[in-house]
Amino acid sequence: MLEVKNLGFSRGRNVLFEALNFSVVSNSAMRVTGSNGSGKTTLLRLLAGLSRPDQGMVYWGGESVIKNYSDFVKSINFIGHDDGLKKQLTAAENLKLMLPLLGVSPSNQEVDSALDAAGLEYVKNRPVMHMSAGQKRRVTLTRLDFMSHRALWILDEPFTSLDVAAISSLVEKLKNHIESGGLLVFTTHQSFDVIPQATSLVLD
Amino acid sequence: MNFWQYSSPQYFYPLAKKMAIIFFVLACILTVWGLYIGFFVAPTDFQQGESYRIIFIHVPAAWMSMIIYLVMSFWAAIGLIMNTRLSSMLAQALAPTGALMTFIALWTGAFWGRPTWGAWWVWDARLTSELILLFLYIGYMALRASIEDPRRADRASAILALVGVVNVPIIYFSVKWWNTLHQGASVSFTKSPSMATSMLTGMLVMALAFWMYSIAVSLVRVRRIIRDREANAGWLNESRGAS
Amino acid sequence: MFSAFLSVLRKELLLAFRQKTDVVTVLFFFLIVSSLFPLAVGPELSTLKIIGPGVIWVGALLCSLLALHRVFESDFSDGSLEHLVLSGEPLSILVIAKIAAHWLVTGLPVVIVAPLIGLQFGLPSTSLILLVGTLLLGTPVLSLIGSIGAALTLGVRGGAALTSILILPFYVPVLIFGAGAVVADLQGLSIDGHISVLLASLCISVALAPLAIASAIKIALE
Amino acid sequence: MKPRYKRLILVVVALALLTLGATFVLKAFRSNLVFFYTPTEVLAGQVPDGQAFRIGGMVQEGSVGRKEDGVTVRFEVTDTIENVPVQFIGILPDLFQEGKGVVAQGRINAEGIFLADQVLAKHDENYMPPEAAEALERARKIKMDKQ
Repeated sequence: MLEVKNLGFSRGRNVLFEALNFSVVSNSAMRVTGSNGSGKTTLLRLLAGLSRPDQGMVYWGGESVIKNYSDFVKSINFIGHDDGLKKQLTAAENLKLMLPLLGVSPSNQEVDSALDAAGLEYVKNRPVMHMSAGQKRRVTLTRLDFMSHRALWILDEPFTSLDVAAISSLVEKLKNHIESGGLLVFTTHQSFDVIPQATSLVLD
Repeated sequence: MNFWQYSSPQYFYPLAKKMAIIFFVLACILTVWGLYIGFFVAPTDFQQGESYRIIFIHVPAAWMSMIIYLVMSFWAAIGLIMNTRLSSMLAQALAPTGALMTFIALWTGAFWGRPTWGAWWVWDARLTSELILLFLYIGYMALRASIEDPRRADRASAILALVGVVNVPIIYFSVKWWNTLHQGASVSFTKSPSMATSMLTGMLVMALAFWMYSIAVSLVRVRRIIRDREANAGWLNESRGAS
Repeated sequence: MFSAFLSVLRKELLLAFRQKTDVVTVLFFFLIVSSLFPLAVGPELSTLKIIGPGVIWVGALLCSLLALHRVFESDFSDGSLEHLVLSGEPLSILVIAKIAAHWLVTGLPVVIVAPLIGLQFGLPSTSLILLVGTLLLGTPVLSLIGSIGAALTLGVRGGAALTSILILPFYVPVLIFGAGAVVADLQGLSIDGHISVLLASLCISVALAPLAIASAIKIALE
Repeated sequence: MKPRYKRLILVVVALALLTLGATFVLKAFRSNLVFFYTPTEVLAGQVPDGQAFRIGGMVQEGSVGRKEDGVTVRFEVTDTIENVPVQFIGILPDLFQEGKGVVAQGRINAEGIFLADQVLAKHDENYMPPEAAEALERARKIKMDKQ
């Protein structure tokens, strides 16, 4: 269970949020919405332990995420705003060099077939700089296939730049994850409820 | 009275004003007294004549340049580890005074070196490492100034300050470790001072005056920093009328 | 831990291989800067011989500075730096991998070319060997210390110039003892002291710089 | 491998490196990284040949003299064991005195005379009024006479 207790964070003189309390349990999802600059990305980075809160703390399984960070990161999938793709390398190279760092070492075939499944078979051996924003997003999202066993998925704007087909396949993936006992926290600008079972947190 | 409440900027702010006034008054009295001893009471030196009198400025400034760096790094480290705002602000407030002291030490040293050694500047270990100290202060202030987010500025500059601490023992012990042109220490913990009493008194009084000045001016500066950084906290407007 | 170290190293080297121009630029900068001195000072070999080691060391130092801002800056802007933290491995180890790669592609080429420039300055062959030796000990220290500055100024406006201000004071001892060793040897003096200082700074910076860099990166990511 | 062990290994490696670094620092202090050389070192040939270097020591009592041209000064630098003759053209610093510290920069010629480009006075960390200095000097003389 992911628990947030009395969380507060400010950037300079700007207080983003104060005394925030919520929890996310297994088999459930939470959607974080709010206007630009309301602190959605900051909240997700706090949940992933990338930033330290000014007040309060984030707890995973009852323990502070900062304290046991190296254990905690082994149970999350964090996909942030920046995709971490190197523009000089191809999609396949990017994945093959990025995934070992995150704790999985797939074979070349596994990487290739995951990229094929994401509809990237014709572009997967091109340098990423020649890809469209949507294609890059797809490359990033294939990480979920390799690390689907991780319990907590924290996704920042996962649907951005994706076309209808890609959105529906991602929604399918997310629903499967929730149904198989996972937890999901994501932000979105999309007005429609892509994941109907998700509870909603509105930042202002 | 709870002593720890003064670690919060809100309670420290009015206290700093009272303390600054006291330390300024002390600094003025001690400076007048120290300069009087230095220029009228202390005798002429047997080998350097009158030019040694620059010691009453040079040595206190050089001491302060190193002490302030250590104190600054101490507060910066506390701010980094304990995440206390006031200690980072103190570190920030100390840096300009430290840089000033380093500059004074170098400048008066040059004026002392010309008549005694016969050169404004030599590249020996003491002088070079003191010059590096000036660069460290400048780097610290430059890093602070260019990071917008004060919290990040606090912590990034703290790391820089801590990395620079290695230089302080190098400066202090350089005259012991190497054959330098700069003379050894006249005052140390391990042996009795190699100075005439009135000269020593003058120098120690001036050192005390420099301490008081540095504390006072840092307190004034820390008040300005608190005003800048806590501008949106309600207490500041309430207390403005009072203090 | 070791596999994560290797994957970072491999990624950095592959990236450098794709962007050969970056490496070549640094190398040409070194060649040109060092060749400017004979033109400015005059071609007299006895003068050149004295200033040679110092000039080559300053050249290597400027090259290190020139290449520094690339160590973390692109990783910071594209989000790869987050992955280092999210790996859950000790950040200081991964930082060492990045710096090792950075030194292999920018520091090592400079060390290899240095004897050629030494010939231009009329340095004898024993000095050339010693020059390579001191550079081998000293340039990793420059990369390690420099990376602290690069990490502290991540995402800060005017980062490259600021890095120079922060870092150059810390380069001074390496420069003094690195160039000093070659000069002392030319004068027939013992160089034990110089080499000891270089070795000491290498050991201490390998032990402590990654810690400072790791905390600087965490601060920058918040 | 558990994170705790990883951290332990890293700490051990870092401490080992620091110890190694410290031993190198100590080793460096034992070798001669100096601002100037003493006359003994100069005569033993431990100085740069044909290059400029600095020599430091005391000005030998009674050794200072001027040549006929009036600007060339000759004196001897001593470390109480060996003496090196020094020749200098120019203005000496005020504190230049017989029996006091001096550092000269220059090179040594074929006759073994040190040709100085610059002469710096090295004073010590003792400060006292002239009367006290005279008293000390008298005391020293008396002590020496007794011996």
